Amino acid sequence: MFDNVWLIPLFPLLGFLINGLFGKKIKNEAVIGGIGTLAIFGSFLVSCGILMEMISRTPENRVFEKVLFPWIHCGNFKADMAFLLDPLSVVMIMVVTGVGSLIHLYSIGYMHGEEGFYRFFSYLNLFCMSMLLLVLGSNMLVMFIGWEGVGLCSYLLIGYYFHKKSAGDAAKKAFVMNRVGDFGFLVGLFTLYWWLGDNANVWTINFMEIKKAAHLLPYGGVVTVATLCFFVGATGKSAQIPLFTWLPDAMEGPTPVSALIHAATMVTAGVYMIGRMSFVFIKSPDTMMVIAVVGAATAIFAATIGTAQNDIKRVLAYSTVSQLGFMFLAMGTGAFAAGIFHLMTHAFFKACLFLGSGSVIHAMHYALHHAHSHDDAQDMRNMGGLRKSMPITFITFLVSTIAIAGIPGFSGFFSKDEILWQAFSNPYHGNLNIVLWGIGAIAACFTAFYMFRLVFMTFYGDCRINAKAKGHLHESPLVITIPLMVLGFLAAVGGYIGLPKLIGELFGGIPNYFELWLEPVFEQAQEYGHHYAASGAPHNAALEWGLMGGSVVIALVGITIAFTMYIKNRDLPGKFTSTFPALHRAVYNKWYIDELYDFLFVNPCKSLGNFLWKGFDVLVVDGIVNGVAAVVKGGSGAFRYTATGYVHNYAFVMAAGTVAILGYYIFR
Amino acid sequence: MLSLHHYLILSGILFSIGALGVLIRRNAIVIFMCIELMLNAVNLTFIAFSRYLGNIDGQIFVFFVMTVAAAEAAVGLALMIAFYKNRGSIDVEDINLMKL
Amino acid sequence: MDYILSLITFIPLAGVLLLLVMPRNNALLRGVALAVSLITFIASISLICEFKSIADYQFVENIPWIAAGSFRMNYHVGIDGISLWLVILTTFIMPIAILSTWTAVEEKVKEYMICLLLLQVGMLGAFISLDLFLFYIFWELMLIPMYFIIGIWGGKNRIYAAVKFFIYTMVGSLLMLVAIMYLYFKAGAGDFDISRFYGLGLDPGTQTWLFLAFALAFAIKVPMFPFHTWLPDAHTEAPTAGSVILAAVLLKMGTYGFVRFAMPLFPDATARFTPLIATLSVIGIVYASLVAMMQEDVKKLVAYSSVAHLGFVMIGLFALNQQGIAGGMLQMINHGISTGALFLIVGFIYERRHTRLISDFGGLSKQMPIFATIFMIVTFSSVGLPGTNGFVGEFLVLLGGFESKLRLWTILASSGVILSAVYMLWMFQRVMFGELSNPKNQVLKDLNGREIAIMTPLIIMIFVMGIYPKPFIDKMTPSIEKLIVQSKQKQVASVVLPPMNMAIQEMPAGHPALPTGHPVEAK
Amino acid sequence: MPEILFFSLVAGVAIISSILVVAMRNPINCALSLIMSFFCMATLYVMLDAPFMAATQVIVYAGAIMVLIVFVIMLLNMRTETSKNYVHGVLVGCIVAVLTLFVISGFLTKSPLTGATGSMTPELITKVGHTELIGRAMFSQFLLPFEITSILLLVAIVGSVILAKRKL
Amino acid sequence: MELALPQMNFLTIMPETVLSVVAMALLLVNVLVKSKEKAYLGYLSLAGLVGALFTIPWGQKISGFEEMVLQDNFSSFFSVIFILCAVMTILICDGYFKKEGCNHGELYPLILFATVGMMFMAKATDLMTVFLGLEILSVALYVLAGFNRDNVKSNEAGLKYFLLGAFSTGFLLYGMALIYGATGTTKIAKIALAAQNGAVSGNMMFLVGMLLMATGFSFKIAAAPFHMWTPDVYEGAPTPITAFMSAGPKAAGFAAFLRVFIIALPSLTVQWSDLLWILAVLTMTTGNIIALSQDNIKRMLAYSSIAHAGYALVGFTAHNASGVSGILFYLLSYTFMNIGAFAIITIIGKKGEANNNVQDYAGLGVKRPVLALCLAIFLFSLAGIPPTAGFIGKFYLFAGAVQQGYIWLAIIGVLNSAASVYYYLRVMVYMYMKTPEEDFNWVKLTPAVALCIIIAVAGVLIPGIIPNSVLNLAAISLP
Repeated sequence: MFDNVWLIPLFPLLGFLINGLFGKKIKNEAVIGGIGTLAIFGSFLVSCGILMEMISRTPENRVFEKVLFPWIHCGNFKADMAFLLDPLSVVMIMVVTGVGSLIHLYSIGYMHGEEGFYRFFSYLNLFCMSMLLLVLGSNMLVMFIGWEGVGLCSYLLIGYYFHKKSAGDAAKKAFVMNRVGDFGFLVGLFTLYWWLGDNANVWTINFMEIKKAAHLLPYGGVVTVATLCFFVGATGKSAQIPLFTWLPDAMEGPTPVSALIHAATMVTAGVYMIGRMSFVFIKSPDTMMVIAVVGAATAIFAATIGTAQNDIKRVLAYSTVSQLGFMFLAMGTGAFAAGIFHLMTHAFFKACLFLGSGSVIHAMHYALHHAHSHDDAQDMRNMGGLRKSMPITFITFLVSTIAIAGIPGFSGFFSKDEILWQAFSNPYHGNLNIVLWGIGAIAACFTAFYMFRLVFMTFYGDCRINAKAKGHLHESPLVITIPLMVLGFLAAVGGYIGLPKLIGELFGGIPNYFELWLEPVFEQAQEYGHHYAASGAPHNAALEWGLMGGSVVIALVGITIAFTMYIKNRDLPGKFTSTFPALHRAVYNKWYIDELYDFLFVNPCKSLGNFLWKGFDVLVVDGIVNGVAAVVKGGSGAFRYTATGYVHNYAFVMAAGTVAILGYYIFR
Repeated sequence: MLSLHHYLILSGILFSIGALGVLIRRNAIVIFMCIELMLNAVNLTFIAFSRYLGNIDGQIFVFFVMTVAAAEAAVGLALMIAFYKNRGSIDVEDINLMKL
Repeated sequence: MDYILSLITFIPLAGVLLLLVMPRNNALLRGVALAVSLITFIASISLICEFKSIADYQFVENIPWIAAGSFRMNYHVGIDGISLWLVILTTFIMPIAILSTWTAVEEKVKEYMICLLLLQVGMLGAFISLDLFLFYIFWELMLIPMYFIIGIWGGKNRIYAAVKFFIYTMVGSLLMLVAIMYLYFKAGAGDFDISRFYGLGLDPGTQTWLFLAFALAFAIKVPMFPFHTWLPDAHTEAPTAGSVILAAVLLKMGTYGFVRFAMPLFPDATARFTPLIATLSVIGIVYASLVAMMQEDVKKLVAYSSVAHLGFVMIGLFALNQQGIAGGMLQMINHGISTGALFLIVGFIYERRHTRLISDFGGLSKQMPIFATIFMIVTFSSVGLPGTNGFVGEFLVLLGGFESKLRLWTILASSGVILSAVYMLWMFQRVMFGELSNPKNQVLKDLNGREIAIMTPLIIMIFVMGIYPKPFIDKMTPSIEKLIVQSKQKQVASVVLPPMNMAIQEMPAGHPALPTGHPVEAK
Repeated sequence: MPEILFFSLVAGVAIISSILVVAMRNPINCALSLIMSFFCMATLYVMLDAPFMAATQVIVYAGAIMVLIVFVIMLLNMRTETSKNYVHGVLVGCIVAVLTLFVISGFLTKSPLTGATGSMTPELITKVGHTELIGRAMFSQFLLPFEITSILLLVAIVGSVILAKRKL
Repeated sequence: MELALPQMNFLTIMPETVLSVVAMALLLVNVLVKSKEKAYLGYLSLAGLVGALFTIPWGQKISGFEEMVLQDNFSSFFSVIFILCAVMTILICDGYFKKEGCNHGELYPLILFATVGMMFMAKATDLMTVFLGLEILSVALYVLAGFNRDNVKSNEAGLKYFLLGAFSTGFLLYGMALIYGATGTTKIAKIALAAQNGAVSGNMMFLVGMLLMATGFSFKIAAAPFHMWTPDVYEGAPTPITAFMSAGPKAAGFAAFLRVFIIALPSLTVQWSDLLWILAVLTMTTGNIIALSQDNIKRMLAYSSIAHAGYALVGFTAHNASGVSGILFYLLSYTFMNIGAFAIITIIGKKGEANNNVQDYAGLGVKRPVLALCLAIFLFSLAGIPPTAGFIGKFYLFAGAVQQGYIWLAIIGVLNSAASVYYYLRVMVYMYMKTPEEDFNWVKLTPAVALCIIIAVAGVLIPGIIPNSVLNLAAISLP
């Protein structure tokens, strides 16, 4: 089965080609959607096969590399088109193909009747292919193809409604910010490649070979430089501070896109990349700290913004940013498995949330459309009380919300709790750990708050929708709800494969299967980590229980606040905003980060460009060129007046010339 | 004793006067006369050299210079006449249809 | 097939003669020109087939040409891995160029086609010349047809652009001519065969001056900052075919000149000027990108992007290692393909709307989906998206640069990766996205068969080179190795090698700083 | 001494008449001054033991050429030159002339006669006669130039005819 | 005392003799045959020229008439240039002079005499012969320049040329006198011999003589600052005569200049190469710079011819084999390209020298593509762009300079070349890139003119592509 790994990206590629080239002619949405969905579903099946085979192998034999064809061979540089199968990539392909299949299915319903239906599916397939390349790549360059490829697809899909200017802007912003990250990725790659080659004569970018040579790398130093660069790449892709602003804007794309790309898969690429190169990252304590801090900061920062948004998808977007922050916090504290675990559970519940919101929007849109109302179908202020008309959506949404809020028993609880616990207890950052944990906990509280705020505003209370549209509200079709249900189910139970040890022991020593599964991948990293590990907090069961309980309490607090503000006492939010108008405005406007970036980078670049063009290029450079020409021509114009036409003047010049020559020779 | 230099200086002076005339006179014929003066100065040089070198070549040269001067005079004056016919003047300030 | 190179080079000339005697039937003239260029292309395919991946010059012809006075000039041609692909690029682009202005040029078709074919002779000749004098002849020969192409069939400001192009290029190349003469006399009696000048062991002072003279000529052609201002003008005014050829091939003359002549001939000077050239290249990249960002005219934008792209090429070449040069060479070809394609695209919309101002467009995607797709692919190729050709070249360039002494420059240059995305996508967005508000744009027709036929080979090449660049790299590798040896021979000899492979110890725990004093040039 | 005195006299007259050529307003006066100057030249030629050249000078220059010039002056009915706006021209001319003078006299006085001296001593001239010497040289050594001169004259004749003849 | 006649080696002056005889015969024929049509005189003179071409001996070095002339390859090469120049001029004369209404038969003999004068200049080995040859040429040119005697511009050209020419003759002669005084001889070989004596070569008189002679020759080749006459005279003279003047006499001037300076004054090489360096720079720069702003195409070509003299002076400054053979090659090519260009100007120009502005060429490329192409070829050759003879010539000239170590001179030269491109391109801009304002229906391409243009194109392109034979010829024709 392993040998057939190339089929995984191939199916979506075929889907992309078929739909892209012939989709316009096919016209039949069922066929197009079918092709798209089957393509990724095929990959899913292959992935399942691979998973099975891998489970059946011993942990030592779970690494497999498949070279498809040589790609760039140049001097000592070698990059093959090759795929790497190991427990980590298998987790990823399962998530990508699994969630991807569901979202494809969902899209058939959601995108029904859209212009360019075929385009959507071909892009979606292309995305899946890129994402699969990213996770399967056996060297950094193949990963980079996927890395940029998902950026491209994200660009294409965000800009799907290209006739909307905001969509185009958002798409461009996403791509450019991703590019900034890619720049970091590339520099990191170069640094690593050059240093290893130059100093250790290991010229490689292959993950496994680097892994083998990782012992040659120093702690800190050049590794810090390289990993920080990689991390810049990760921040771009995974929307971390400072490159996060594109993700909320990316909600301009169709909702399935948000679900697939901007929640479940692409944005987690940064996390995956750090996991993939954990053995390098961990060699730089500084980088690890930076990652942890940035992750925690992003988690809390995005969470605060999320509390004030009214657009249903934007809330989810900030929630995504925030959750990604959690993942980075995990990576930064050395809890690689936990990070990946959260990645997976997050994929389930966030996809479900997005799809649910999509379902809501779809219904709203339909209703508003039929009522000829121009209200915003995504504004939660126009919703409310939807639980009655859309029960399935509501239930799945609620389950996922509970999951993300971290209520015990649901997947999010396990993963988030694991992260918080490890942030607290992992022995890398000394006292900073407690701060990190604190931030994480507060962010979790915020998460619970804004997520329930979302649920309450959307599904509870009075129906605030345009009265005329009310009658048109109804549940989405099956093709939409089936994925919701599956994802909702996964969001609920997905966490049980990674039960915390503590709880596992409670149930008769069920191990943390997930951690066990990934153990061979991160083993080496942990080993390196011990080199500089200080003694963290004591690994104390009571403490862990305490913290676990704490986080549950925190989540409940958040929910309670949301309940108070949006169900019980509806004028509280208004009071709150009028009490702290500045704060609210700042939060509502995302802390003015976009404006700050405009001020710091975009506008200076534009004015610099303008200056360089009109001021420097035209005036100075071309001015010099034209100036020389003008001087010569001017000289010409002036010197031509020496030709006065008078013989005596000519004779004078001759005589003067003669005299000058004579004078020069006689008196020199 | 008269030396070569007497003659050379004299011819130099004459040559300069001729050249000066060319530069400052406006009448083409006068200019031509000044040129003749220059040629004569040269002739004087030639003959002086010829005498002091004891070499006849210089004198022969002068002979040819004279011939040339005559030929030039003929052609030059013909040109002036032609020009005068068309323009009614042989003032060099009027010989400036073509300039710049 | 000993004379295959001459055959390829002079088939277009035969075409010129044929065209000269043909009646003024536009369709026929176009057809013949296209046929000639296609025949040339097909003939050139045989080069790839028979080319052996060795460092030597192949298909060499060496015929005495001028032998008078103290000079010996030979008709000495041949190609190696470096010139092979440029020759192919030239023959490949030519039919496309001819097709591109199939309908746009209605006047003086005969002269137009003659100019195009003559241009091809010049370009091919310059790429295959192994005799400096012959090279110079072809180098200059290219100017004339290009001058006419811009000047006769160009836009409003064409005369200014044409004259600027001509004189600008001329100044540089004439100084190079003086340098060629000097070099010749330095080498002593003999011919102008370049291999005779390699390894001449000139003293560094002489090398400096000669290098400067050569470099000026090539830098103008490349064009490197600050000698670039002729390019936007020339590109903007030239007809589509002119722009395509200019971008695809003529600019490569400059970079090719560096690789073939300036660097191996003057190794010391190359070492000395590497920082300068790298600095200028980096400035060029950033500067041109920023300027491109603000352009209002699509063609000008693409022209400035050329400056940036060629900055990458220069960085790669002066990295002087396998990756850098291979990347530079690939990037030359890539740039030829993708920027050529961009100019074609601009040509398509210009033919339809007779404007190139970005603000006149918007929302074209809706009206012209095929065009949008192609445009998008080309844009991303130009941006250097992995999977397209642009990436491979750019990546290798940066990798090579990073490995060499030019690390800092390379990092700065990498920012061009971001900037290129900014300006290209912004342009793309403004042209293709948004509301289709302009009524004139609402009636635009999508690409027709001919236009699709033009773009198809380019699109194919974009992907082929992006996904499977190995054959391209493999063919040029031995030549590049030889080039590196030639360009470094003096440096290696004069610089005491730092100890190789400093013992790599396991660094102790803690945060050791970056180990100082790496052997930077330990290759 | 008397030689020098005589030379000075003749030279003075020559210079003065030359200056007059330049200075006189009326072309006829200029022409007459020039003839005067030519006569002085002829005198000097005699002093330089070149009587034949002196004769030729008088015949060709003072005779033929000057007659031609005067004839043309009369033909063109030339008026006196008006002296307008010529100050700068005079100035410029003077500067040049002074410089020339300075330069020429400067180097001439400093330069010795370095060429190989020939056999044509005054004694020989007196013995053989200047005319014969010239004649012999002209028809032997300088035969070709002499013949060339004929072409020159032919050209001049044809040229002046073509230019000046009223109707061809 | 016997009259010892000199060795009269007529072989040395064969072509001159033939031409003189033909010219004189033509004068007679012209008088005897009463016909308005004068073209036959042209054909006769062509026959004479071609005949003379065949009497030019090659590969021999014969001194004749008491070392007055020397028949060697150098003179033969130049004779070929002169004859070609005369042939091409005569080919374009008939149409032009008919158009201008001054179709006098004396034209052809005068051209032939001028050619004879030039040939004497090229083979002269005595200052006297140099001077006389130069005077025959000059006198004939004075007349030719003013040949269109009813046209005041032509008169003016003749008169200006005459006055300034005579003025410069004064300097030249003074120089010769001083050289004579310093060395005691006028024979070039003997001057060189005498100059081996340190006293002579250190003599100020000798140096000043050299300088004055240089100014005299500079006038003839139109080197700055002795170039002032050139534009006015070229503009005013009848166009075919301008063509003739721009090529032949310049070559003749160079011939004499080269012979005298290289053979007679090697002891002053340092001094005169310095001088020529300056002259070359001045000449190139002045010519090119001022040409940039000229509208009248004849005037523009006049300035360009000044610049070209500058390029040739670069080779002269180098005075090595490549430089001098470069001069020879260049002058030959220049003859072709310049007369070719003038041939086209001749037929484009309307009566009374109207229509000679660059602007009047607008649209020529459309209306008369072949003519325009030919003109373009000539102009590209003048600009020194391969594959034309102009390029090869320039290459040899500048290479000579480089070889001799005059790098800066070569650099200034090429920069000048680059500047010159502008005004040549300007013509091309009008021809090809501007819309025509009028038809060129008055343009009549007679067979003679066509032949001239064909010769010129061949003379520009063939040596441009396969220059070997001409270069080799030039290489064995050094003085």
